[in-house]
Amino acid sequence: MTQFVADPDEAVAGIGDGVSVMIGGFGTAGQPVELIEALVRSGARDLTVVNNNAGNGDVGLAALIGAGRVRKIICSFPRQSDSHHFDAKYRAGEIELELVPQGNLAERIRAGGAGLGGFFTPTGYGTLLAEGRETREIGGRHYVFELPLTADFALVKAHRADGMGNLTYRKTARNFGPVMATAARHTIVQVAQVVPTGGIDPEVVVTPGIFVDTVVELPSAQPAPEEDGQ
Amino acid sequence: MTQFVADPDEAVAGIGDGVSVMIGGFGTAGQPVELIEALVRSGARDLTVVNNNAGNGDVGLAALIGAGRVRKIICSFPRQSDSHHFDAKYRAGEIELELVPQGNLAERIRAGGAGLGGFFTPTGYGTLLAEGRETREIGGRHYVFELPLTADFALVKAHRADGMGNLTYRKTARNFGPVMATAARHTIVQVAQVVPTGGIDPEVVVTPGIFVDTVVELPSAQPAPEEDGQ
Amino acid sequence: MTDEAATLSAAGPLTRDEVARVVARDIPSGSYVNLGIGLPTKVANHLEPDSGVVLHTENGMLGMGPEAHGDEVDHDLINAGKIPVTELPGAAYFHHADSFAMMRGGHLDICVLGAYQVSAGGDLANWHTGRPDDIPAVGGAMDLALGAKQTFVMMDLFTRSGEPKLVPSCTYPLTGLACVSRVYTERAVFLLGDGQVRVRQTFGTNVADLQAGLPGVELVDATGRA
Amino acid sequence: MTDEAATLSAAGPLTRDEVARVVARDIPSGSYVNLGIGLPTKVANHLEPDSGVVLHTENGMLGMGPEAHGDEVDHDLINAGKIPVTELPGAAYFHHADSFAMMRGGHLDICVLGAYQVSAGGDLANWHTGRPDDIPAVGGAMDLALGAKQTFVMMDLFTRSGEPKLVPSCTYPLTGLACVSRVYTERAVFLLGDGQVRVRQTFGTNVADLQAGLPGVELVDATGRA
Repeated sequence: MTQFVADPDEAVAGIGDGVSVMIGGFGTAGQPVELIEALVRSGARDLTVVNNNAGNGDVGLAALIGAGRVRKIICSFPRQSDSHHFDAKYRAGEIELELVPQGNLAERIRAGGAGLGGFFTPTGYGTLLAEGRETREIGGRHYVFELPLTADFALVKAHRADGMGNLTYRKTARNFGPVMATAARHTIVQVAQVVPTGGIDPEVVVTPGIFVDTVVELPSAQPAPEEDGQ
Repeated sequence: MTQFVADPDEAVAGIGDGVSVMIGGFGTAGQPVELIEALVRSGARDLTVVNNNAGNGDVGLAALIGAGRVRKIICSFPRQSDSHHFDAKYRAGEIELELVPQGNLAERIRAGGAGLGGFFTPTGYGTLLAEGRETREIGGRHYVFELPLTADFALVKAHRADGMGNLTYRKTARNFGPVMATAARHTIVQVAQVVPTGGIDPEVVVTPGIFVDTVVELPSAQPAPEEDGQ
Repeated sequence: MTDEAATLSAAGPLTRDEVARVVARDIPSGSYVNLGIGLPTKVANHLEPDSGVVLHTENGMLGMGPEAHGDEVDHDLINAGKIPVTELPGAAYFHHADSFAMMRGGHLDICVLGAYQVSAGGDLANWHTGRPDDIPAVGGAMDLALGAKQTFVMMDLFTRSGEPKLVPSCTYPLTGLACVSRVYTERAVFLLGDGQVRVRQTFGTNVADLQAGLPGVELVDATGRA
Repeated sequence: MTDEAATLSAAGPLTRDEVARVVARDIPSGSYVNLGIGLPTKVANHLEPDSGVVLHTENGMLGMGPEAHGDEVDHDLINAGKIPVTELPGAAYFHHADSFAMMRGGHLDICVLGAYQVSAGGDLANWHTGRPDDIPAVGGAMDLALGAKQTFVMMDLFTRSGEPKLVPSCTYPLTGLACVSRVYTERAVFLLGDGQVRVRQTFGTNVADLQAGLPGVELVDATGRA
């Protein structure tokens, strides 16, 4: 059953030290900034974070990294024009980086949520990122073996939730949210609006409520804040 | 680009002898009966068919099997109360059966469409259906290796298409359609209604037009015909 | 033991509807549940309207309602047994790969299945009689068996010819290994796990008599009446 | 050779916008195309409005329109470079796993990418300089390189310091193996495949001069002017 809570601090109260947290978003689109800020306030440390990037500017994931709470990040694109918090921690040797091609990252998260033991992907074969990895030729094509990714928690930004926890998203802010929601033991979602059960057409639900543990309504959290360059 | 054709016979005209055809539907819900009937009329033979079942009653897939056009069927649940055409061909040794657990079937089709080389699944481990197959222990759990499935053609029944070939489905008739559309070299879709481009909200598209090669509008094809028992 | 349980225990073997009611009462409020075709579908009739239990059907739906009748019948809206059903408020549709990812990924709380045999170690046989003239059909059985957090089996304890269906090891082809955590029958509820078969509750019998009828399966009395 | 091609060939090395126009004209009407960040985004400016070309962006959209300005800007609607864009009629949104399944599954017709180096065999290096002090970031580069039916590279033929970027084998870390089928540069269009590097078109130069500047890469003259 999905629980509805009053504020972001209550939503993230269960996140302790040393856990793994998937965080939705591609840059700032779909990034659950208010939930991450609550996580910063909570004081949880020694976190392993899964996100496409490694923070932008000084808010959200960048602030979490800047505060020294992230031990390891699993992502595809850490280096950006405004990733100075990550850059500094990385060059100081204070954060571990696992770099995964973006499609393999998305597929590993999906595999985690789907109960698979791993899969063979053509992406990355013959590159640095596949060094030392198991490879296999299947049907004349070369593949690399990838393991599934799961996490203790997922923080996701969606658009609307109904009383059952069913979710819809908004435009390209959908990105990693739907797969991350399936791959965490506890999924925490911020939405711009909670509507009564029956208020979302069953045909257009993107994330069914079965994947949603906690919802917090944050009307002000919409739309995504502006960000710098690429 | 998606092509729009006038009738089911034109839609299936490119399907020759000896090809593989994925056919959507779970029982009769989502089964593209009119496209299959056109395929019967076309005379194509020696087909390999992928479907969840092996035909119900005397129409659609059952008729195709009854007409002796199917050399091999890959499915999860051939034996039903009204699968007499398949039963007769199977007992006569006139059709080859590859039996796949339903979730592995859906996942193999998805893997085919997603360009993966294969995956490890827990489903079927330790059973007859995994005999002689590669197995692996990953994180303390046992898995069986499954290969992707692709096909030359897919026949799918959807609800609406827009001018770009974007599709929506109706209720549980969605079933295998969306994954099969991704896994065939040529996907042929029958819909109850074609609407102008812009007539489907981009947030609710289930199958993007990139996966749709041919569309035929069949207003009378909706809803699914009644069927016998289980 | 509740008063009702005491009454059931005294009254003799349960009817199938009574077994379904026992299963239904064991499903916590708010659970996500898949009821297999056949006997387990009876459980739906005994879920309280306010239970908050959400039913999943493998063919792509959460929030499945009761069987459809009359004008409600829509052949695009069916359950795994291909019977027309209804949609409850807050339902959601999804495609087959997503539906089985949901099952395989362990997101359902409980799956209730029928069985030919269950072994003391929790192995399940429910898809194939193994007879050479049988046309095999597996459907979603193997996915369901190991997909949910807990798999309950609901079955008669003995075949019509009197053979026990709770056995030291299955002789029918397996559906899944070590996947069953509870077995609900007309004579008892068995809890499986850690290599033990614990008898939680008996109906018109006792553990000693059950033990006599289940050779090779070592029962542990957990009825609280030992 | 069209009149325009002849004019381009005579006029000297192309500007980047002219290269983008050559690429755009090679994209068949109705294609599904992903334009990588950086230089390839210029191709969009040269697609005819009635081309029917559908643009894909890795972050979950087909039917992407031009860059957004003023009131159009919506920070939930961005491209892979995280620039606000617009939505065309008939667009579709999907999640990241579906977006990359679409790419990896070979459903896009053409992907246009920038490059540090391309080898004669079609290997691509475009994600990492290999310098030890560089923070590596791969993003979707490896998925894009091998996902589309055809991968076009758009790059300058030489680095600022004059080193050729079309090479016998890449010295930068690879993005993908044998994935590039065409290379568009300011001096020529190269067709890669079957172990050959064929020169389809030159701009203000000729195959002999190109060959002199590209040591170790054996060029085949396919300009029709040989």
